[in-house]
Amino acid sequence: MRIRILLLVVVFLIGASEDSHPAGLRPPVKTLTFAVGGAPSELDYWEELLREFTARTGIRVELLRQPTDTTLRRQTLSVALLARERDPDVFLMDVAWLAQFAASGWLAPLDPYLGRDGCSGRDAFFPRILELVDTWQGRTVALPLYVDGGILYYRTDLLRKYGIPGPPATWEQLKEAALKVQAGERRDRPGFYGFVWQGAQYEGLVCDFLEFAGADGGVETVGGQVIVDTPRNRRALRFMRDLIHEYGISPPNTYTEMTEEEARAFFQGGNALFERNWPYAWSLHQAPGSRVKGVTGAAPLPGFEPGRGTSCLGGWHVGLSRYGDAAAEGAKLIGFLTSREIQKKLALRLGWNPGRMDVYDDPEVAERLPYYRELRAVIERARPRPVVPYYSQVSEILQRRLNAALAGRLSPGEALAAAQQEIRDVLSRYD
Amino acid sequence: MRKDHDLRELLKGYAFLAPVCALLLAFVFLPVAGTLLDSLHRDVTFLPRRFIGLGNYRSLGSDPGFWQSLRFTGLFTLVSVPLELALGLAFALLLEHPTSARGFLRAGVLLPWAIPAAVSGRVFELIYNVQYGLANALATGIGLSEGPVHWLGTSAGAFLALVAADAWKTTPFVAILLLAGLSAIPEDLYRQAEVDRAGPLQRFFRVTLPLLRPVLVVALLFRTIDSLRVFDLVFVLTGGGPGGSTTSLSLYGYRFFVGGDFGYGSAVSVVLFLLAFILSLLYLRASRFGREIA
Amino acid sequence: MMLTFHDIGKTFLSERGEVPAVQGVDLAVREGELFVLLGPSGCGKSTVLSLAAGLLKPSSGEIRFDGELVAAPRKKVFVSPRERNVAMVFQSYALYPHLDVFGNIAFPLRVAKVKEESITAEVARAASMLGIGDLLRARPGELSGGQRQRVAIARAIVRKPRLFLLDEPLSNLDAALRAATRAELKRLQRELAVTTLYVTHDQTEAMTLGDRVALMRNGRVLQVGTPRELYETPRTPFAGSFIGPAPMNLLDAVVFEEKGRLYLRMGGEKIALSPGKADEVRRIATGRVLLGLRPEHVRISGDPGPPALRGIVVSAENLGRERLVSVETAGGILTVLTDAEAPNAGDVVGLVIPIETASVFHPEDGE
Amino acid sequence: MSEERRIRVLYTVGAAAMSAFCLLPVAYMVLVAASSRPDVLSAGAEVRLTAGHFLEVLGTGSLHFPEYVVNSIVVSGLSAILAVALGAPAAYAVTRLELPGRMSFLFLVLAVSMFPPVSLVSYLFRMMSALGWINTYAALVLPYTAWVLPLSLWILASHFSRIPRDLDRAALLDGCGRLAALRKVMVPVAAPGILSTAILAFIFAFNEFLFALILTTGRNARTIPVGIALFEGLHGEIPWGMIMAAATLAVVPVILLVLAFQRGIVTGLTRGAVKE
Repeated sequence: MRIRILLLVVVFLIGASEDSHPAGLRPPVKTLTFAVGGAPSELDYWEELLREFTARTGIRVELLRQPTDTTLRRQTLSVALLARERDPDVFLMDVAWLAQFAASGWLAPLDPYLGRDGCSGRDAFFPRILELVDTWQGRTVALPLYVDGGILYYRTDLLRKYGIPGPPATWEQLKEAALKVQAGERRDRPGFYGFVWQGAQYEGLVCDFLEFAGADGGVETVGGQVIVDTPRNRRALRFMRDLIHEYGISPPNTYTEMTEEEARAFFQGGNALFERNWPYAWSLHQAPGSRVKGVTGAAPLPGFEPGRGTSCLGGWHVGLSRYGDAAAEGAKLIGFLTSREIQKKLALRLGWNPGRMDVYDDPEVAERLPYYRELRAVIERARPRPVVPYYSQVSEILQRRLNAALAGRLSPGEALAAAQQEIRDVLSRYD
Repeated sequence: MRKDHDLRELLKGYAFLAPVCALLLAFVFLPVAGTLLDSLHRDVTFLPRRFIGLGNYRSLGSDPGFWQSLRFTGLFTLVSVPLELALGLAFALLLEHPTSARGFLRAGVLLPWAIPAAVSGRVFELIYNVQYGLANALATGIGLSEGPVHWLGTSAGAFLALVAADAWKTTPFVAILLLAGLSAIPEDLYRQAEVDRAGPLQRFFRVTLPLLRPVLVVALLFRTIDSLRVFDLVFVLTGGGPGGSTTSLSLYGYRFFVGGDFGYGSAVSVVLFLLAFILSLLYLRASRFGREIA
Repeated sequence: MMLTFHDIGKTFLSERGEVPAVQGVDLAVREGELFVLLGPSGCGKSTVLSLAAGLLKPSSGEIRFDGELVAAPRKKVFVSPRERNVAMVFQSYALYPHLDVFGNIAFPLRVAKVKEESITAEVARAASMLGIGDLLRARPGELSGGQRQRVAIARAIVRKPRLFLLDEPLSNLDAALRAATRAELKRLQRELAVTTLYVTHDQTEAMTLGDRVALMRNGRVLQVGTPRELYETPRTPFAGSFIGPAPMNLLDAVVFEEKGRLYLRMGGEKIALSPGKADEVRRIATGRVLLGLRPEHVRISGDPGPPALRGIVVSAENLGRERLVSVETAGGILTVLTDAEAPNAGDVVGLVIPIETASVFHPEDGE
Repeated sequence: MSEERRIRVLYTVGAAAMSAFCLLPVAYMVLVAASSRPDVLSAGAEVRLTAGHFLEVLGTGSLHFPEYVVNSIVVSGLSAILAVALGAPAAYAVTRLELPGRMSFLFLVLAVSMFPPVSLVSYLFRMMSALGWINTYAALVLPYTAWVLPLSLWILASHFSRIPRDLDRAALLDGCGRLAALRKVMVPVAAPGILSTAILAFIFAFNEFLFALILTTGRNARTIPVGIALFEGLHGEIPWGMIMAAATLAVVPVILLVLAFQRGIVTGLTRGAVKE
């Protein structure tokens, strides 16, 4: 009797597979799968776009939902690609870990598909981004689905109420405005804070740090070395820590819980004067039910000197898995997603800034998204994080040390010095 | 020599053991050996694999992230294991005391152990939430602190939060082990102690504790090895934060695997393996291994 | 079936090295015979039983069933218990707790894949033979010791094995039930006429049940014979003491020849031996010997004069129907078992020595 | 009699504190799961009880929560069955057969339960991807079985060693071979022990997290612990109501097991680690 059970079990396991329902049984049919994560409103819209794609091309696409957290999205993709799984065929990659995926040989070159049947050529996209991020060893390995740059959201009503002319051009002006408004607003809103931004120990913290450091600061990759410990960077980290502990402009949970979504909800709940976030938050701030609808403005991030602010290049790029079982269909989907028409829809619906340039000149877009004109300049000047395959180790070190400084366990100087030493050790392993 | 064992009988006997050996070899020993081998290589997804001997271990030596997670794992074990033993002993004494509701009590106590750590981790994540967590409600309720306490914000707070959550999950396991030890103590020893006019406290220290010593040692080592390899709770509750102060060795190693650096991650996990292995040798000797079964 | 053990030895490996449990055992059990292995605990009798059953493999020697080899380590021959078609009743009865009485008895037949109808018939027959026909649906846990023992026997009978092995089956029963069951077992075995090997440490059981008895000690067979032979002509002092209602008196004595007749001097008395007895003694030993006198054979006579042995009563123990009297004599203390009135301590009595039924041993045998 | 009463009071207070310590978090989980707002403690009046979260967690297809539950039960179930199916013969051999080297075998098996999962998982991942089993049941069931085998074997061995040896001998004499003796006598007699071992194995497998995290990528084999850990919900900031609802549903299987087999689990656990 037991032998029969064992046989049943073994047969069941051997037949086990990975991507079809009901559970664990390998399907013979080939399906195009598209993996994406993000805020819920985005995921719903993706479903809509994919339905449109299927209507047009007859290719059925299955959406694989991923969590919002970028590290977790990367982990599920890495596991699948390391295992040379057939799914996902098409997936989004954060600009921060695209280099590692490319260097690991997981991305199929898109050059054969560029410029043909519905897929735009390289010239349609921001050249600097395509060159710095989407090209690996001379081949196009990804296309920018949407590009991001950190921007400063601000409460137009509160600035007017407290007689502040406009969005701050320098961090000092931001501090003054925040202190002034905070003093007033806290009387009837104890939970009100001047400025919310991403301080939790995750990738977002590194982006914010690069923006605080500004155009003259940031992380350079010079001759295979990654430089983080510079006087400008120390000043920026000191300012970030003081925002929380010294001036009390940013909430205490900035360095424990503040991520994009936490900051957006905080600002959208009307509890903050300024918010650093990605452009996706704009449409959500304007959505019905948002306490800041119609009283929110967007502006480039300030710098320590006027005009020397910068924006950390973010955004997600779409790539084709080398192990996928639907390359041609995948390329068609990529062409569709990066087409002018769809990029325009993404901009209008989700506030995602297109990776292609022509959408910014579109009259309807300019009219509906007035800040796009400025945003294009921001994006053209946005600076990418170090595009190196071992960036995740560098980032992990920075996340740990920067967060330690924000939590007050290390002084900004100590934190950056320690980070620099650790980065030097890591690099020695990948000589 | 065993001349009286004929071969056929032996083979039949070993056939009974074969499937277990095969499974353990394939899915435990082979992976451990593989990981050990990987740790001697520079093995990253974006570079060709190269043998570097103890290179990874040397890098570990100068990697503050590694030392930080080693320190956390050690400290976490040093604090949580004794706490769980003490609490477990108290629970065991309570559970052993004959009451009508004993069945209900035992089921209630078993519950935390049965719930996966990852799931209870999310529950504790909510409990420690600044705005509406249970911890703050209780803290402000009983006047421990006026405003909401930021539990997961500081490394000390996160550490204590982890210890408390871990204690909640594993104390029942320790209690059950000690309960077995308690029930093995013959009743008449207590009656004898009573006759010798020993009060409840003396009875505890003169009878219960000495006789419970072997079980306590087993529970101590069992828990130590378990808490050294903590991963689920840390991953879910604090994600190793704030500032990596609560990153356990397992989580640190895991992060390198996922980041595509198998060599370095394997080195971290080999260090953890050696720690656990040494302790398990102590455990096997301490529990006067296996005499009764034979 | 004829069961033969030829120079069988069995050594166990323990922490203290190789421990010989059984050495140089030669036995021949005849067809249908109830052969008893008697001996103190630890004498190796159960080991011999297990060797016959095939639960243990001999370290040396050969075991044959009807002349066929079933176990011979040197010739690499070993027939498993399953193929030996042997039935065994364990001291613990070993009833399967998860089966009812019917299931227990039917177990061997079901293993042998016998047809269900004939199983029901066979089981009913065996159960009625043991008088447990009405207990078939009961669980072992609900039965008394006696009932459990009967189920165990029924389970052995039902498969009509060619050899019965019984390992102290009565030891867990209370005294009254034991006597009754003993008689029943004897009748049953005779009726079934199956060769039976019966292990016990109780000499009354051996005497009443055994067609023949093998007395064992420290892994060796001391003596094999009918109960009468073992009682009347014990070959060693140990045999003498182990068998019989009370331990045998052992006294130093000297056997010497005088004018063509054999005499025996014991405690100052010179006793002449009859010609038959003389031949018997001459074959065993002369000179200094050990004289074995059974307490139930020694008689107390009122007249302390010769030929009785003069002695003073030391104590008298009341055993219910009989009295055990200890008497101090010149040759040492003699115990007497008598159902007559017991003399009082301090009385002077004469002991009539039953030289014809006495036993003579080599001095070094009586360690 | 005051001393006696004092002790009784001490015990009742102690027992109450113990149950509060153990059950409060679970109660809080269920409370938040069933209330419309996560800040149920502070909001007070504005909260109303709702089953909305539960329905949403089960209803939303793209959350795949029901599939995680099925995966967890199938994977843990198979591992428990396999562990007992392989463990029983081995436990029988270790306790009954005079096999040289069986003590070193037990030592080897027990040493396994001491290994930290992280020191297996990376190479295990490579093995599974080479076999193409990533994200299938096989990727979890086989390592899980290997993982719960040591404890199962240990508990089964102690159960078997409590069964009188004569039963085993009687079976052999009644015509059974070794395997038949195991199947027809040892297993039925040790059935309660085997059942509690299987339940313990199930709970251990049900609790596993690291292997599932790395060896599965999607809904086909992902188990509850991973599902809940990565559960981001659909409504922007962390949807505590839904996560607690998912957590509540996730623990229902183990709660039922614990309530139903509490005594078996206790004896199993004690046999697993402690020898009376």
